[in-house]
Amino acid sequence: MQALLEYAIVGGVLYGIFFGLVAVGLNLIFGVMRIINLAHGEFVILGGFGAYWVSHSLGLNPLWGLPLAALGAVVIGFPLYYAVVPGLQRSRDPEMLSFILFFGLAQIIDAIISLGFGPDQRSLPDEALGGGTISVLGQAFPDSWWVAAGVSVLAILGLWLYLTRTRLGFATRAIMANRDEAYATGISVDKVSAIAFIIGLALAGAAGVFVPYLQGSVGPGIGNSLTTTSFAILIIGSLGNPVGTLFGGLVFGVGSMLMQTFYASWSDLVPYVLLVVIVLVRPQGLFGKAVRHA
Amino acid sequence: MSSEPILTLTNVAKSFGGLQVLSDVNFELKPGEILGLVGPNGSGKTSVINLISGVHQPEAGSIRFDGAEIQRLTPHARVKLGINRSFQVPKCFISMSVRENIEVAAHFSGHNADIPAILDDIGLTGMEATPAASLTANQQKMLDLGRALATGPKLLLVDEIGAGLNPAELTGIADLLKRIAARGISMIVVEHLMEFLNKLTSRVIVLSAGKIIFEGSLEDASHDPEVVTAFFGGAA
Amino acid sequence: MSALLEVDKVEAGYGAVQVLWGCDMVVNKGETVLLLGVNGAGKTTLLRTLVGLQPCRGGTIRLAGEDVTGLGPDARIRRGMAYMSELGVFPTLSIAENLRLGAYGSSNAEARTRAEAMYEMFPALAPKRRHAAGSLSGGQRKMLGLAKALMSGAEMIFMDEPSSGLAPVFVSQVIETLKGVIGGGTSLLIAEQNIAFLELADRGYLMDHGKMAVSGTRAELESSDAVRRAYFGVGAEG
Amino acid sequence: MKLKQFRLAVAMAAAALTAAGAASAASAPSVIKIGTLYAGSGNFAVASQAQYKGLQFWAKRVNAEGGVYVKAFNKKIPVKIVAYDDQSSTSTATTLYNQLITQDKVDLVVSDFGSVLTSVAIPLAKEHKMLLIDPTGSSAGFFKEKTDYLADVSIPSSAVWPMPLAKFLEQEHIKKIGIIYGSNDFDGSQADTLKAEFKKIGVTPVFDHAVPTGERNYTVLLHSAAAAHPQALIELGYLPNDVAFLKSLKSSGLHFPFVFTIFPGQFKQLMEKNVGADALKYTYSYPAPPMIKYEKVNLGMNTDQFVTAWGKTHKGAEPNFVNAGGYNAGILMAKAMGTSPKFTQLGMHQALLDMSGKITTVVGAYKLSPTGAQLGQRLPIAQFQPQKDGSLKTVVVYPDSHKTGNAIYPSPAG
Amino acid sequence: MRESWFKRARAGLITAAVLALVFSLAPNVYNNSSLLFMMMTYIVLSQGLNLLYGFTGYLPFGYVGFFGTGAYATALLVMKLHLPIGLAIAAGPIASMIVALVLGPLLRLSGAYFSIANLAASQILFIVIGNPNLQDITGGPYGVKIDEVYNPTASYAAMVVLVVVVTLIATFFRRSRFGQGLKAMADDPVSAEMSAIPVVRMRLLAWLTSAAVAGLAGALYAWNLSVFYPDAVFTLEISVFAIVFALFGGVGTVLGPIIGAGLLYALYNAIGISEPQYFQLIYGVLIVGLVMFLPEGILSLLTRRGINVF
Repeated sequence: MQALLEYAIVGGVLYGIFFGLVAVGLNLIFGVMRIINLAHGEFVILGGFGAYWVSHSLGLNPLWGLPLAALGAVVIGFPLYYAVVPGLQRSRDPEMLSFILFFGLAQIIDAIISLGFGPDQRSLPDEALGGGTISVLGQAFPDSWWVAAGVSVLAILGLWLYLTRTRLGFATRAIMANRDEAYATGISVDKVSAIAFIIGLALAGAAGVFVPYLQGSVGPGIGNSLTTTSFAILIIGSLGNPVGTLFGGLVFGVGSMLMQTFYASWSDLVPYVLLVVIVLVRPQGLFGKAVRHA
Repeated sequence: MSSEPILTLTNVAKSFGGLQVLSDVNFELKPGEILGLVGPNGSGKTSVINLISGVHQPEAGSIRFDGAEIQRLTPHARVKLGINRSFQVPKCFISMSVRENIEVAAHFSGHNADIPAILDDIGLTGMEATPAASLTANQQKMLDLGRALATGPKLLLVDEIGAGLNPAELTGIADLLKRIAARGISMIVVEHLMEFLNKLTSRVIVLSAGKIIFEGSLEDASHDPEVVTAFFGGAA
Repeated sequence: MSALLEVDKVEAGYGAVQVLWGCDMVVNKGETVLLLGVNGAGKTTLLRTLVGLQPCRGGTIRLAGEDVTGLGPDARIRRGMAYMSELGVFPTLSIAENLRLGAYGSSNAEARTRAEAMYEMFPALAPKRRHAAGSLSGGQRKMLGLAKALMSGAEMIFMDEPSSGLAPVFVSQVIETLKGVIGGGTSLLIAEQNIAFLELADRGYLMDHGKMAVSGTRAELESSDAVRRAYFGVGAEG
Repeated sequence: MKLKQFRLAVAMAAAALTAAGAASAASAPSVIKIGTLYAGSGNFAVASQAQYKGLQFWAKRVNAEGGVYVKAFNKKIPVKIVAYDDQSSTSTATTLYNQLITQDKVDLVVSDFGSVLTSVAIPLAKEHKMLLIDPTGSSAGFFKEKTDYLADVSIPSSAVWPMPLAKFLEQEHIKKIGIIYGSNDFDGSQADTLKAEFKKIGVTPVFDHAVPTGERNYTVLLHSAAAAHPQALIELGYLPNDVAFLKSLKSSGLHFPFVFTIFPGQFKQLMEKNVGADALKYTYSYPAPPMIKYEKVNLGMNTDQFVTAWGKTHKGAEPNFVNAGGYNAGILMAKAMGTSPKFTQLGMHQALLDMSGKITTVVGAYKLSPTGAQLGQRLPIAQFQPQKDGSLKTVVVYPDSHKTGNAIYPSPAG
Repeated sequence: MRESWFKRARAGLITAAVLALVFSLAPNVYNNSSLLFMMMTYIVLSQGLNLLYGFTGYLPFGYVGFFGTGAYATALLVMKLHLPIGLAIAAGPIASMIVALVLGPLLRLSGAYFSIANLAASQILFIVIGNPNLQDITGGPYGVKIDEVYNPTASYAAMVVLVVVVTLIATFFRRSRFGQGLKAMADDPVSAEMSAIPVVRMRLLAWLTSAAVAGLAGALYAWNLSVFYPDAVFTLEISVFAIVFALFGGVGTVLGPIIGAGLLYALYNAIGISEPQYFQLIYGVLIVGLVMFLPEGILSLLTRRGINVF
């Protein structure tokens, strides 16, 4: 029993760190633009298909999917941002309208993936990320899990450094804090938001590279569940705080794995129950510091 | 008119996020009386109004209105008892017309309001169908007051109604408030503009940093050293 | 003296409500101008329109001779405007980060130099540079807001109600601080309802109901009946 | 007046419908319309499109020969497939089935893949007195009472799928069994049947967990299962579950003496591509045609012919089981049209019943119950045994009638 | 002073009568009654959602939770207790109102938080109802089958009645003091309290009404479908469609959701039937285009011109 518990916790930590990466891009976009990217899961899937293409058609290591995700985020994100976001923000209820707009976008991405790749699941070779296992505390997990968790930590750390150490990062947080004041300070709000949007998509795509490893395969149609799980994680963590999202991912990962070990059929409940409980008890998230409004 | 106070605040206190905004507030208001509530920015004037109208609930102390404790009642229940207020920044129902704004308040309070008379009071006669959103800021202020009157208040809390008005308008509104008071409606008037207040009442309470530092006539207040310091600081 | 800011028949409003009605105004280089007016007179809207936060529905705004009416706030601020709003700071960001953003368009090195100057000017901020701005007291926040506006090195600084929300003792502190700023070649336009600020000003305008009611030098305004009337509501009846 | 004319038109249309329903040789249609749905996206897209391709394959061949022979008209009539995309959504499927029946007035309705997308068609078919040709909707719940309007033609009811598996485990004296199954009708009913069969011989699974249908993370579950030391681990899931399960199993470094999953036997190529031959070696599955061969068929092509013909029209691709299922639905419909003296829904249903027990096709023996359940075509058990060249050979290990080799049990580690 | 109730309700009565007539006669012209039934279902759901979102500003992403609850309550009562279908249907809205009461605290949340928490709640309902451990109670993953009461004609007729009822409820919201109070709350809750409007209670009432409408729609849907799995009545798609349709038409009005659902659902099917390969793509492009070019809904084409839409 003890071994099972330990295994579930270590597994949950790795899985949760990875899900921190899955959710962090959504957090950034929601925090900065106050729009709900319902197509988030689809961007994760696009990252997975990118890695598949890199590995399958170019014969490269799937990790080359990471720079591809960044490139793709620029190519897709830049025009997409300017096409839809400023217009949304001028509308009566941007949060709610974005929900529908990005639902439509999710449909388009799903359809394009289906038309381009067909409906099949795609997997990536284990050997590309090592193929063996690494043990910690006597608990062996596949190399790919460690690589995914490692890249996730680095990506989230990178985002944190961006937000807390660079001028653009300050500006990004300033927009999250108060958009109007950001304008008044002379920040090019649209440019900074567009960069945040692109970073958000790139992080989603980067997470997608590892989906075939942690989920067995990637295929169109898993976007919805990735999006809703990401929402749960970002709310369990805190809005606008990448470290909080990592923490939210850990809570989700460990919670799910413990549930899976002992009451497997209920494990799906974990993110949603956590979400509902947290928004009711502590709406600012587990990691949010209450800011005093004088 | 009985001499029993219509409103009594006893040891009322309130804080937000660790910041004490009001402490130990005690005062009474007689039926038909107008009380001025003055104090520098941030001294807690609006908080007093919020506590009496039920927008916030006090942490300590009691608020009695018309002989009953009301500090745990919801705002709408207090409205039905006869407490209403205007807002410093008018909060009209912007998706509705002028008339609807007043009607809705009259309906829900169950008060059989004389809507034409109210429209006349607030100077919006002939604008019944105008959408509240297209009123000027001052007209919105008047509409906010009209909404309060439509519920048939016995106690009216008026929050900085004079701000942004020119002298002629100030005179007009002072006359209106006096007319309202003459109908037996008690009033607490929060105001910056002393001259304006002077037209309405002689009895004022001065708040500073959440405490009552003076209670008496406006004339005396202007000579009270503590009040002068609180108000004019070193700047004047 | 040459005109730095020229405001010509500016109109603005929100939705169906027009707030500004043909406002004219000039601020010269190095001059401190006070924009007086009671709550709701339209001061904030005018400032927001000048800096580009509020669309200008009519008239022109020129900065150093250049028409900036159609530019966004970031472009105007790059051209040498700065705006200190009533809120003034980003509460979730640290003091150092707030200052860095104040000098948004400048290099890191330049921003560092200026920040050090600010910590000298506002010594109370220096030990708290890593603290969140939200943890500051109201007066300190105003200091930070001012420092943030000064960080830009702008020639033309707009200040919206530097005294709002402050206890009187802090108001005088703000005035003292501003005295230190004036004379450095920076033009200031201070929107205030507190007449105490008149002591800082070279000239002033009085706004009433979205219009420029009176303008003149400090002395003219101090003795103006119109100011007394409109502002204090006294003298209207004689 | 207009309303009157309208009523008249409706009445005439109704009369025409009735007449068509009771059609005699009077008027032969110019085409036979076969209506079906497929999922262009969503959970069922992979399998659904495979089934649709199989049906299209059949139609193409039949039309190449001048159409399907319809006995009632005593001539060959070309077939036309009318197909819509239900996007794996049951509510969209409902309206589209109804569209096929009421607007396109198709002659036969073939349901989309699987029980979920078939379920909504069942009451509609009954209501409109249309025979529902159901290739793969195998939920036991569908076949509880007698009906003239449902025929499961290609795969056995999911409740009977695991019978051979249970028997095989019994035969091999494997008593410590672990089961992981998805929370859905297809997997749940198989798990229930397995457990009921085990109970008969006094076996209780040592590990028994339902997981959410969307479960894609089996690493921790596998570890928990290993802690129970089962001699056999059976994972019952949908295709993505099996992929995730087998991949997790391989990368976890865990080893079980016997591992069973459902889909490698039906989508061997796809599974090999996804999880690699290495992850499949020594595992067991239900081998479906073309993996097991039915040489002696008396309707349509036998397995080898089917594989060859499919390859010719699909650039050398190898068909999978669901392709075969789609094709099989086609040839059975053709046979029904070719034998029923009347071209009516009831007539064709009767023809399908009459064929029961007498026919073997590419997917095996065909046996239809009066409730519409498919009782033939039991799926054997096979093991994927690695060959010297690294490829996997599908060795049927049970039942004896199909046996092509012996099971290697326990499977060698590493 | 105030118009008589009849005058105020007139537009609603006319709308309801037109809808009743159209959907009663439509099967004679176009006899894909499933499509017509689904269209009515979406009209009801969009309108039910409008009662909440259009009048209080709360957008329930998890609206399908009430729909599924109603469907399951009805189906299970028929299956397990063999209740007559009429009674079982009445239990649908009751069950969804009970769920709404339990979820009442969510109304304390604002904006996206409310919506996402509501979405999570609907997922919880789905996972619980579809769980194999509750198979004996809910049927679990095997779903439900009540084809013994299957009656497409009667369920169709019942849905026509529900369309009428919902139109009248929406008319009440649009034209009554109650609805005016809701609007006032949405404009400014503090000022609404100061107009003696019991904000919390009225918001809960709108929430319960909206839930009951979805529950009843679910109950009738269950009756009409008679064989279904948990995901058929808990799929997010239902929430999303209801939201998209309501917003497309224009919320806060009576006609908006009716027009939105009617038009867009018809268009959805037209694409699905004429261009099956590009179904999803075209539909996605259509939705994106609508939000970008008609963010206030199709009725804004009229309101922008100053025409007051009922």
